[in-house]
Amino acid sequence: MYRTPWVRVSRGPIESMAICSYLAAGKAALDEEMQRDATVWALGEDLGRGGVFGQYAGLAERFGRQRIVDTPISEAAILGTAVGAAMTGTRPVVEMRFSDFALCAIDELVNQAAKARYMFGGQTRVPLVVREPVGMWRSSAAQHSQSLESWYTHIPGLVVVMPSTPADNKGLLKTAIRSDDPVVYMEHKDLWGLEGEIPEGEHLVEFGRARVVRSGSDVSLVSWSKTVHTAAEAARKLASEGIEAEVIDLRTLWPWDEETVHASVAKTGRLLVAHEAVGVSGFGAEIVASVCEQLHDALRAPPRRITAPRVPIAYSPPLEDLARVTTDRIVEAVRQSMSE
Amino acid sequence: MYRTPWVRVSRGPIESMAICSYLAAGKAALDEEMQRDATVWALGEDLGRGGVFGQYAGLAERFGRQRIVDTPISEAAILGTAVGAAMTGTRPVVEMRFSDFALCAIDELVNQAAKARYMFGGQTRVPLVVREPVGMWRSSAAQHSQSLESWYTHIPGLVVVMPSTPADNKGLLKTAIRSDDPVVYMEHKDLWGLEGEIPEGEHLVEFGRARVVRSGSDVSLVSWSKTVHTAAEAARKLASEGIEAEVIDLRTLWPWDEETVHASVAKTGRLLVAHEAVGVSGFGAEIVASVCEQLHDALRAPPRRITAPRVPIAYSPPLEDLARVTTDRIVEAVRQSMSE
Amino acid sequence: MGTRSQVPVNVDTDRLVRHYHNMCRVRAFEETALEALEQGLVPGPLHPSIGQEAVASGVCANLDADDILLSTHRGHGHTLVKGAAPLAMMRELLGRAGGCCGGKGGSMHIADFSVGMLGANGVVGANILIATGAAHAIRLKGETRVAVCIFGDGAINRGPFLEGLNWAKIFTLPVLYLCEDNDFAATTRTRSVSAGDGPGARAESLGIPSLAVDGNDVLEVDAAVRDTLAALRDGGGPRFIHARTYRLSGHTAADAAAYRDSGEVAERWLNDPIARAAQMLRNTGMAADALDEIAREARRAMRAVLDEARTTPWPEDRQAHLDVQDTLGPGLARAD
Amino acid sequence: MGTRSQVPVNVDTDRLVRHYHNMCRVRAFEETALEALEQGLVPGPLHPSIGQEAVASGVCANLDADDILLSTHRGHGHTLVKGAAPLAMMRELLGRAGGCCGGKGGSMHIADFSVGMLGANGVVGANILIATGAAHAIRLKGETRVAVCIFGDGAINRGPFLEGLNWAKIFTLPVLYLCEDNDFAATTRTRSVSAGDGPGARAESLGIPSLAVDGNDVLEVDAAVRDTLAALRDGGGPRFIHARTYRLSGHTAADAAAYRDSGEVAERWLNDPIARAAQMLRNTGMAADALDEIAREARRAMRAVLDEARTTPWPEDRQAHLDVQDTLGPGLARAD
Ligand SMILES: Cc1ncc(C[n+]2csc(CCOP(=O)(O)OP(=O)(O)O)c2C)c(N)n1
Ligand SMILES: Cc1ncc(C[n+]2csc(CCOP(=O)(O)OP(=O)(O)O)c2C)c(N)n1
Ligand SMILES: [Mg+2]
Ligand SMILES: [Mg+2]
Repeated sequence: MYRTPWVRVSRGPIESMAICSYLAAGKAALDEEMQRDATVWALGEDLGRGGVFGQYAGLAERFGRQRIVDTPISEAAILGTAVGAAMTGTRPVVEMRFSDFALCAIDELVNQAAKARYMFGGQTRVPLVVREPVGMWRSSAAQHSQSLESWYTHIPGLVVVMPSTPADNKGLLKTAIRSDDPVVYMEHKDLWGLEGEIPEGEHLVEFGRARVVRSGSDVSLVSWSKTVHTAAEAARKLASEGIEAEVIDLRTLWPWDEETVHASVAKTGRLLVAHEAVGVSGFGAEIVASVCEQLHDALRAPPRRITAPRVPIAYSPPLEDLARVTTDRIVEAVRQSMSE
Repeated sequence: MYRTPWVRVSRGPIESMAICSYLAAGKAALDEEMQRDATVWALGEDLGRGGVFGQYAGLAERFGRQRIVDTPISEAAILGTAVGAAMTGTRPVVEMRFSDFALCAIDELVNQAAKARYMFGGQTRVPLVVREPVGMWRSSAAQHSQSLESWYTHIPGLVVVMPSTPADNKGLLKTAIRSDDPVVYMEHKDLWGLEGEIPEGEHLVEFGRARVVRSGSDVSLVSWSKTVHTAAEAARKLASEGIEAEVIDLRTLWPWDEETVHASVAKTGRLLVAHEAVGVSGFGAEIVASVCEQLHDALRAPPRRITAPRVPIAYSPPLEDLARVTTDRIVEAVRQSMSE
Repeated sequence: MGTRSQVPVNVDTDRLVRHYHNMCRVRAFEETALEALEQGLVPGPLHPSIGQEAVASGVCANLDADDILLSTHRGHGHTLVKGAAPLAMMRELLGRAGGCCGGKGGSMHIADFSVGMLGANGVVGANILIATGAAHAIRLKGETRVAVCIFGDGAINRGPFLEGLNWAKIFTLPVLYLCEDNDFAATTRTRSVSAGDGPGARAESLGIPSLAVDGNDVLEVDAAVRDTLAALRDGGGPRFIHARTYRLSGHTAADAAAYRDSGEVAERWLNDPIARAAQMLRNTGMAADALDEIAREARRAMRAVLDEARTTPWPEDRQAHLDVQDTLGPGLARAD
Repeated sequence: MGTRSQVPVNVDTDRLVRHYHNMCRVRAFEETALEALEQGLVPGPLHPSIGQEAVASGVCANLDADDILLSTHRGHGHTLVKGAAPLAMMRELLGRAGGCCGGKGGSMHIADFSVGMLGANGVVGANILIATGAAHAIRLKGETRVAVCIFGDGAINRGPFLEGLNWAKIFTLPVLYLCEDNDFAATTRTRSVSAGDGPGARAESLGIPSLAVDGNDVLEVDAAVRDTLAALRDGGGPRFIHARTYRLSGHTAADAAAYRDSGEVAERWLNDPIARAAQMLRNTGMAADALDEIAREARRAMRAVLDEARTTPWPEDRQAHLDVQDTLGPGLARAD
């Protein structure tokens, strides 16, 4: 009854490229989708003054206070009202500020948004996007640095997106806004300033398609979000040693591109997964398990994960650094893998 | 300043055995610990009338309304006040009724309880137990059936316990109450009536020690909670076919007994993990990943997971059954593994 | 109450008959469902609203089909009066194909979006935010319909109560919050765990006008809701009604409610809203027989519904995997 | 305010001097920390409480060492007046060894359990439940101390506000809730997103007595808190104080606060609580020089603290893995 029609996602024609920051790319995506569809709106704390990182700067002036909505500090209500509004013919884009604060709205996301379509037998859809900036950034300590993406991959009904480049932040956010199912959209705070090329014109990126950042025949290096850049850097170093790493950016964790990863591992025989989150029960475990289950014989060395230890993030920079996935750690792990 | 001394856990002398239900075992554990330590108390909805499953029946009469506390429907406050009370020299046992409702208190558990000790540099401890009954039980549908144990294993600072027998429910709950760190204690609703032998006298079970339910040389079958019984049943069937499965009950998922599991897989060369939770990013992925990383050469067949598909739990029994891990599914998976 | 005769002077008999009819249907639906449960036909839990039917009828009979309603785990009555088909509801309780949620939700998730009933909820208080959000969407789209959220007295102690009501007030949303206060939250007397002067005082502290009504007097509920909805449609922002009633049955069908004495319950039965409505109608001159016939007819209808529901097949297996999400990803391609 | 001379007749000069001294120290601590930040010595965010020092002193100077205090992300002043050592605090802000949290928490998690300060918090409103729980433990153990929770005006719209206050009232807990209302929640004027008659009205709807005070008048805060704590210790259950003040700085040190005009801020500077206290003291005959010397001495002391803190080494690497939990499990045995 209150449904909006499902829009098939396709890649638009790439006309030309422009340089744009990761932050501006996200803003452009929202801007374009708000122009395209009057039912799209955004809500969160301080959005009227651009949001905490400036991701919304100027949008209130452009679209008005009805569609760029300043909210109280009420995370449960921000997400919970978005669920009701999504069931009632609108497409809310929810801003959670730091992914850590989304923990104040887990019932709303996991028990309500994720399950409504199924639980009500397909009578409704919940087309909402929850933007949850993740990751370590400027010594923000234990309650402002988490990356809990693996949690959401475990929840049926949720899509999980983690863009690593400006182009993907634009194309994936646009796809997320058009998705009829709830999307957990995790931008990395440390990437806001990253600049990169963006295809001009309608640019949509499909869910479930990994990006091969760099081809290589020796080892498959799977990553997402900010760690993709660390992995790419490691691959460059390794190349100078004669080791050719294939770097894969998953871009979306649910759905994830098993096909591309498996094809890569079938070719290289070696799998390393690198991610910023805690290793134990991180999404790296799922990838390793999937590859080992299905490509056991193709693996020439044990798979490896390069991740954070199971510790909260400390404030003090040297301690924080010890939880970080670095180029050196990846290089070292690949070297060890090659020697096995 | 407000610390209670850390009590080392040891196994008490086993004097004799008594038959007891899983539910009564949990109650006995709480009863004994409340007698032993005046700072132990329990709080949750309806506890004064025994709690929703009767796990607390009679305790209010025995210990008074100050120590068996009836609360409003305020999950965030139940957990959040327990954090403050745990920092202030008491040992709260928090009842969440259904683990699904703990999703209303995730900030309190994950951002506060789990991180306080670390974040405050060891100035405080948070000795609380959160009882979260899990699992499918009497067609309770999507919001009353979840098993989200893997989430908590991903969070530094949390202990995760999932007993499968009356004896363990007693011994592990007692250990949990004496733990100085927060424990997520997940009883399975479908086990309340299960009867079994319990050692009399002081019975404590150490965290991080798996129980080998059945020895076997052909395949390692790792499980926990209710699914242990399904796995044991499968092992009996397989034995009649000449396949000897070693069934391991992890009992605690964090810490988990890597040593026992690895030793078993080193012996059998085959790993299957069976659990009721969704497979994707379930704790089975962590076990598979850990074994593949460290015992790659010992594996004679690909590892396998027998889990729920990534779907919410449906109400209708035939649909619910399709998400269930059954003896037949385990038997079939083992057979396939043996043929590889 | 017995022979009380305080009939409102200008009672609208037709309206009262319709309420009586609604209430009889709700009662009959639930009694039939309880019988089905006893026969092993209902696999999951049931939360009966016996004794609370005046709230269901007094509120929901005032709603248009496109008005939005959010309900609770105790939502059969609300759903039925909002216009859901009893057969689809009974099939849902039995977990059968053709249930309003295809058998996937059961009683705790009963919903019929085609009549604006956006769901019962298994999480106490979660419906408050969903209703508030529906009202927010209504306002964004400039529509004239309204949203109504019915919740129990237990829900006023959960965070979403504060967050939702504050939200509705600051955004001037067209939403009516109706607290259906049946004295209990499961086995707990709610007032023993609720501070202050009750739900209405909390709403008023947030600037939301509040009314208290006798939730067992269907005409009082009806009148309060009618006036309040008119104010809502005029755009004045959210409203609150506190309806006092009493849960005559246990918390669930399995709850014998031994924590309260039978005398208390017997006394409360004297205040049964259906009996009260019948008495009022008799006082206006309506024949007792005609009233009984309405009740009997409701029971017959619901028995027929059960007879049909019980012969309906289970949902097809493939339903287990449908309507999760569009993008299934690799997990569902695997056998496990 | 300028030359206002409404000095309370029987002003306790010693007490006021102590408050003035406290406030100067808080101001000096934060100004020094801001300088350190500009020099690149503070790696994380700082939330200054400049202009709000009368709340810190008026509340915390009334607490005994074993009374419990919970604070917010803007908690330097509360922590300092509660008795934490400025050197340990400054080291914490700089992430150094010997910081009160060993450098692991930073400004947002500043805490000193040895003086009953159980933590600032990075999650708005989370401290309300922790303080309530501490009070619950106090009551369980039959102790006479009290708990105090300071939170901002933004926190009153989060669920824990309702759940915590309701809890404290029904269990008659010895806890003072103090809303430090500085007009803003980050860049948002809090009243624009807060319904009703404010924090006090909400508390009263839960049966909790509430007082409103001028949060820039340290003697008014002091008197209200003193009386309230006495009532608390008498066991009458929770109390509420709403202290109106103004955040003279940006939300964080990085926030230029361009969303409000400079005229507004300039006007509010006239109401600086430190200047007001100084004026009152001058009115009682205290020499301007003596007052200036107190302020200068506070600045010298804090500079010395910074000088020492900046030469303190970083925490040892092994600290990264310590104090997670006793039972480490297999994950920490691995290199990654
Ligand atoms: C968040 C949450 N906590 C606990 C429960 C368990 N529970 C189900 S119904 C109920 C009582 C609800 O009381 P009330 O809101 O008054 O509604 P009533 O059952 O009286 O209709 C409880 C505690 C739940 N469903 N959700
Ligand atoms: C749950 C939560 N949501 C959002 C934030 C981000 N945040 C930090 S401080 C702040 C403003 C808080 O305002 P108030 O409570 O008035 O305290 P003040 O900063 O004015 O001292 C916000 C929104 C947070 N820390 N926690
Ligand atoms: Mg009730
Ligand atoms: Mg403020």
